[in-house]
Amino acid sequence: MKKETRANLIKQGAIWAFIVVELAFFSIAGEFLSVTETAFMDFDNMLLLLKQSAPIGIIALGMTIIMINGNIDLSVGATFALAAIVLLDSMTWPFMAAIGDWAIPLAWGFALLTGVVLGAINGLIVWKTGVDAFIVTLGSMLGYRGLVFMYNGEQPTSHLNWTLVDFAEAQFLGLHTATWFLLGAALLLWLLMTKTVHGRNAYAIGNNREAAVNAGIRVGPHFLWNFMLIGFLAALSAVVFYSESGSVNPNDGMLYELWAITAVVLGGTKLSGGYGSIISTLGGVIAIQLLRKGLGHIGADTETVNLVIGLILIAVLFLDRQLNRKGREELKT
Amino acid sequence: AFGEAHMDTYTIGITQNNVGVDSYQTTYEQAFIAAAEANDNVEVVVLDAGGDVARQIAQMEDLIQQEVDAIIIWPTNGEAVIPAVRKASQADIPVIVTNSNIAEQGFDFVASFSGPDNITQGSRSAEIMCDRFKELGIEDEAQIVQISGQPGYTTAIERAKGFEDRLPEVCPNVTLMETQPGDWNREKSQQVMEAFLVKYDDIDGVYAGDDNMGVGALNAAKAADRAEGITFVGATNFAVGYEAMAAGEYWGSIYQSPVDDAEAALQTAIDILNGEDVPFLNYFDTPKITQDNMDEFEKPVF
Amino acid sequence: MTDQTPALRLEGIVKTFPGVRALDGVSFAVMPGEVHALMGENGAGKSTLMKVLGGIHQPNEGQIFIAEEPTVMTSPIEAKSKGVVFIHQELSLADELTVAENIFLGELPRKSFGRVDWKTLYDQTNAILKTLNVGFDARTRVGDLSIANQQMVEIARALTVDPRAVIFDEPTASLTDAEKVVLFEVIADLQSRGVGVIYISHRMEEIFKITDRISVLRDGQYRGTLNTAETNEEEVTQLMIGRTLDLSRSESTHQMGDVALEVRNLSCGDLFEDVSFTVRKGEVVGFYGLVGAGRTEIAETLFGLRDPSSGTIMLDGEEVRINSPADAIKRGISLVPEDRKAQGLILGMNCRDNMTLPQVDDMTAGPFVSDGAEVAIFDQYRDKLDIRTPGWRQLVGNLSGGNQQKIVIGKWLSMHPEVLIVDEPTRGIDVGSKSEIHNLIRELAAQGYAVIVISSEMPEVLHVSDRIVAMFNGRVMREFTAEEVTEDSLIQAISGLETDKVA
Amino acid sequence: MAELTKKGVAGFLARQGILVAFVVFMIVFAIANPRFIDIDNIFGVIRSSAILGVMALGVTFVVIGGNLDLSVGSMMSFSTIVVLDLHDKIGPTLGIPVMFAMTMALGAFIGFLVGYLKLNSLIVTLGMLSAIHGLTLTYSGGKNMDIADKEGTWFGIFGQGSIAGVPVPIIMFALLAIVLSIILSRTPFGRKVYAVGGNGIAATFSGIPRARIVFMTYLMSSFCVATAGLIQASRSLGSQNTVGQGMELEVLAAVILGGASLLGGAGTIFKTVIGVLILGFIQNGLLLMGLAFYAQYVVTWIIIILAVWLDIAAKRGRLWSPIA
Ligand SMILES: Nc1ncnc2c1ncn2[C@@H]1O[C@H](COP(=O)(O)OP(=O)(O)OP(=O)(O)O)[C@@H](O)[C@H]1O
Ligand SMILES: Nc1ncnc2c1ncn2[C@@H]1O[C@H](COP(=O)(O)OP(=O)(O)OP(=O)(O)O)[C@@H](O)[C@H]1O
Ligand SMILES: [Mg+2]
Ligand SMILES: [Mg+2]
Repeated sequence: MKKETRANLIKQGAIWAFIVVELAFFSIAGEFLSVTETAFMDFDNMLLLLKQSAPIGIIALGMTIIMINGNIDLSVGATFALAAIVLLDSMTWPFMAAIGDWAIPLAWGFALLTGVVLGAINGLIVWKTGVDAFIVTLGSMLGYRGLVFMYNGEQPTSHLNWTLVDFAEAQFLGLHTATWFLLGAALLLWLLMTKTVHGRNAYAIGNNREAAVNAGIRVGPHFLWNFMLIGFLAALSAVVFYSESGSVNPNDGMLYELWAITAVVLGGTKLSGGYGSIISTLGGVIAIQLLRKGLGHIGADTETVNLVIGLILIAVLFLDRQLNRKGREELKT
Repeated sequence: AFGEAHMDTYTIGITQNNVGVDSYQTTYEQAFIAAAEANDNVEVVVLDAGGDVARQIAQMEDLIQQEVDAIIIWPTNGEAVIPAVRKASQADIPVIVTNSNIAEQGFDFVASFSGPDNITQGSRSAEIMCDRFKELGIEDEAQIVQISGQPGYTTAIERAKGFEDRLPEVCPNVTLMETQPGDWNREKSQQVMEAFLVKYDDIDGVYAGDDNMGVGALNAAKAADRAEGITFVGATNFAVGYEAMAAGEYWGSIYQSPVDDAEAALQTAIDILNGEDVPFLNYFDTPKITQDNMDEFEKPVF
Repeated sequence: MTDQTPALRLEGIVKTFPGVRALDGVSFAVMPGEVHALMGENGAGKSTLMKVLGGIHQPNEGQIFIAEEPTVMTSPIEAKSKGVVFIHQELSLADELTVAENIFLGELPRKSFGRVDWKTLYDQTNAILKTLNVGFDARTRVGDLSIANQQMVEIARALTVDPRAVIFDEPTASLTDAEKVVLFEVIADLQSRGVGVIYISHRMEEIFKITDRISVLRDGQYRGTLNTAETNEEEVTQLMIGRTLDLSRSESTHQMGDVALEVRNLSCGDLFEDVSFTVRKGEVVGFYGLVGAGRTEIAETLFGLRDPSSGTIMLDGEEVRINSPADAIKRGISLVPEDRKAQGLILGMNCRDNMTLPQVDDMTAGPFVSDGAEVAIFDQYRDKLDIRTPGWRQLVGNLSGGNQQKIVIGKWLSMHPEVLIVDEPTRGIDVGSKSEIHNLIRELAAQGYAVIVISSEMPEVLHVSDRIVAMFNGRVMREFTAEEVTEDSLIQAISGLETDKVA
Repeated sequence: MAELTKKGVAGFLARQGILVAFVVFMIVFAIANPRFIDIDNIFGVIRSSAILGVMALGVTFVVIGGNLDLSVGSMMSFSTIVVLDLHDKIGPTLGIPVMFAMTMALGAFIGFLVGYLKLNSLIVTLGMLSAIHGLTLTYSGGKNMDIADKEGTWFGIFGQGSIAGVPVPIIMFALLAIVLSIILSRTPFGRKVYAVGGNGIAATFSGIPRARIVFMTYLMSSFCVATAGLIQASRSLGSQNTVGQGMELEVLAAVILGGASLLGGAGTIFKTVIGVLILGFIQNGLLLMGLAFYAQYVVTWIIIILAVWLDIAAKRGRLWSPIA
């Protein structure tokens, strides 16, 4: 038992160790390479880091659950954009404009509902047709993006509401609004995955779907709930982010799915399902954001950023594998 | 010596839209860095948002946090960055918008805009097209198609708008049959044009949102042996466009230099930091270029 | 017993798969408190019948009655809710979850807000595990258990509810004797509570030990039911395969040749230590031991799948290093692995391709794979091993468990190895085929092959081996010749009681 | 499985659901706009699909081997830029093989990581997507790459030439498809790819060098990418750095539309070709109908789901999924 716990710690600790390495590297390199005076490890900068991790982070949390299920969702970027459009556009509807600031929570509600509905569509298709989630969501990645464009042509959808912006920019106990949402969502989902029947079933299904079916778990509805959840979270991410920025381009959120998946895998969740953790995903998200921020801090140019981010991803994967090796006598398959 | 030198050195941060996406932006970046290096009094932090508005806002926050002296922003979305720009202005950091402007609501927080006028560019392209049709005597029957830039981008939208608004004013009888996006991509544009050629037997003109796409369309037409009868007009004269013009295959474009663009932005920032008076809308000129007057222009370097 | 209402009854069940009529009008009833054996050759349709009963397959025709109520089982959930518990032939567990979560899979105890009631869960599980007398606890990760222990987890599932009927589909295939005893206690307990038990197994001695009646299937058809007390092995075998078997061992008449394989002081981490033995050409060496004794690991090391930490391996008197299975194959070693599903077969590939996989490089005409050569091999071993399949195009995943095992054996026999290692070769194989495989192993030895048989079945080891290596905890405890071995001394050796280790 | 044993029309439909779907789309589009089946248009579509198609052929190997390749898009940009650059520097005769070598070196690197080091292919190729893009930008300095003397080079034949009226890209696509199809279905190597993708552990236990096979699939994929880059470069004799960007998902969509299983072990070259053609003709057909591009997105979505759904429904013999 002791040995296993330690092994587990190492398994899940890789990403945190990597974060520490990143912090150390950028702090030191920053001293020499950065043209600005402020230190990288500045407290405010770390707070910003959390805040900036929120948009992809909230989505990645949902992606963790989907991937623990053994599915994947490639449509979250488009869901994010569509929810944002609903959020911003709904505030301009006449009846909404009439109710003043009450429009804000209502608009949030509409946006979140949009996310849930889009997620439900994916979930229903996966459930009822039995088509693999990868294909279903690859399709809806296109389809939802099409809806985004249909909504407002090629124009951005904008509604700048300063009350909303002030709320989104506010800091409570030092943490930004977005950070609160990120951490809150992480906490709730962590509870969901570790403490509830639904969460445990999610692991069981991803681990051995046939066993779960044989044991009488209703896999179809379970998938549906989780797709609705990730739809909700993609919309929540949009709500948090666009409350602050007030305008959405129809291209927004493109590639978010890939970044979210990357964060989840960096956090150690198995792509094949059945294994993973919400907290480690949070680590994955922070590690990526830290990398971006740090590279900017030391003045790396675009091509270097691309090159380095790509190679680092691979390096982390490699490290993680080395840490998890069982030793020389391991079966060589 | 370090400390002293620092006293008169400005640190200027820039966050660009999407550097990897085309050579205009890359050249802009290089020109910007070169201009900064030539000037002993500035240090620059160059960031690229990769087309992602969230990343750009994060970069704005980072620059504010790093306490740079001025921020230049090439907005990924002219409205979404307004709150971030406000934050900068609240932190007393002057913000200069470059290349494409932010929305009016944000003007209060911006020191100056420096860049081309995309709407005017669109109108000018319409004029080039119309003038050519008049020369050819087909201004009353000409049919054209449009290949626009990446959907959703301000530059794409503004150019299309400028073109579509101006064309009926100068050539009311020319019909714009269809518009499809070419995503600033030569290959995509070539595919779109191939489909247009199958679909329409008679195409007299093609307006492309930039020369990359224009040349893509030209390639498609050449492959179908129909390039002869078509007037190609683009924008942002790239080297490929210039060459095609020299070869007599491509009619006209808008001359816009990323080097001018970058240098103007940096200069505007420096002027503002030096407390000089700068106009709020600091457009640099982007003239028409056609086969007729191309000798007056140097071949673009990008 | 006959005047009671049956716990459940099946009538005229027909189930067809494309190209296969797996069940052809099977009728059959189980009384409350009865242990009812279901027997038949590999592919006879036993598992399919149970899957119909368990709601996994829908029958094409026929009717299920529960307590004489006509019932439609549309899903496993429904079967469970009607009191039918199904312990599957193939393990059906989630590796990453704990023992407790697996046992209560699909019905975790709940608290408010859908939370898992961990305390109840672990308490109940530990109570169940106690009755099973196993050496792991409720919080152990299932993936960390041996296959035998995983099987015990499956069995524990039968004890979570108050079932009307429990189906055991070959539960003992990977259990040791000690665990079997526990299982039989569990079954006796169920029986005394009036539960109807359906018990599928190919092991006659078990059948005669614990069951009340025996129903036999053959080629998807019902062949009749016998009272266990009134019948004998011959009669059952006759019903199953249409002939009787000669189970006596053909005495080795052949001469043993030189030493083919010699292992000296081989160790691999803490998996096994200081293992030495030899195998001669024409000799069958049996490896017997408790699960976890490290026999499989030795086989894997010989097959190039593990790097030994020290010691030497010699083939034909020459020291060799075996780095990979490809290496091993080149040197004439074959391994029939322990876990056919994970290690032996590519379930989505057809029968022929699976069988010829290790030698596909040699099955060529020019640069291309030659269909003819492959089919010839497949046909040869299909006949030799009596593999039941509609044709070589059938996907291996659709074969019955026993026939899958035969494909694996055929795959390695067709390689004509010099050293053949078989790890649990007859797991899940019917009596007829089992004796065929035993004969085959003897026959191969007679032809001069050196054979290592790893088995957890004492009768099997005793039956086929010329020499037996007894292992305990990663060490060789003792070697026996066929003449000197007795059951008692073997049991002593493998439980670590005997200390006079052979040098 | 059902499709293996069923005979006659029903069996054929079950086996070739994708092909049937393809024919149906073609008929619908042809009715909507007769120009759709104009021979020039058909050639045009196949020619522009050829680039996507050639890449999809390689990725089919990777996917059947149980892995993913998301790096093909940015790798294609790399090959295109490199061959254009080398064309002017060392001439096409030398430049083409050098470009192939460079691209395949990248493929070998990925193959090494995924095959020998057993790193997760999704993340490795996602990382390489970004890294190769950086490499391309560094190589080109971010500039467009154009051949200086477009009139005086023979380099255009790969993309623009035609033999006996058939465009060269189509010929290259077809040839490659035939050769790769034979390799996959008829050679021991092909068999091993299926085995490794179907069950890697069992393949190892059968003496198949799993790492080497995976490595080879990536090498083949990069060979196909280099070929696609060659066609691309030759087609326009100049290119942007972003030329292949985003194609990885389209390629994957084509491969999957063709019925290759993401879990590995299943799929054929023929079906991938159908998948490629379906995507190409959908795009073209909708364009000819004059639908806005975003309507095309939505229609493509529906068609992808329908096609895959009907395909698997035919295989399992029932429309709705049996999962509870
Ligand atoms: N899903 C399936 N598709 C096609 N054929 C199948 C399927 N499942 C079972 N079969 C076939 O049905 C027949 C009966 O198989 P079943 O698994 O019931 O045999 P069994 O009696 O349990 O054998 P064993 O003792 O080997 O476990 C076999 O011929 C098998 O190939
Ligand atoms: N109770 C247990 N808890 C945890 N791991 C176990 C336990 N029993 C066995 N194992 C390990 O599980 C793995 C597979 O077990 P398996 O039953 O195949 O044993 P084995 O070593 O192959 O023994 P043999 O082949 O001699 O029966 C082995 O590595 C073994 O050490
Ligand atoms: Mg069975
Ligand atoms: Mg074993």
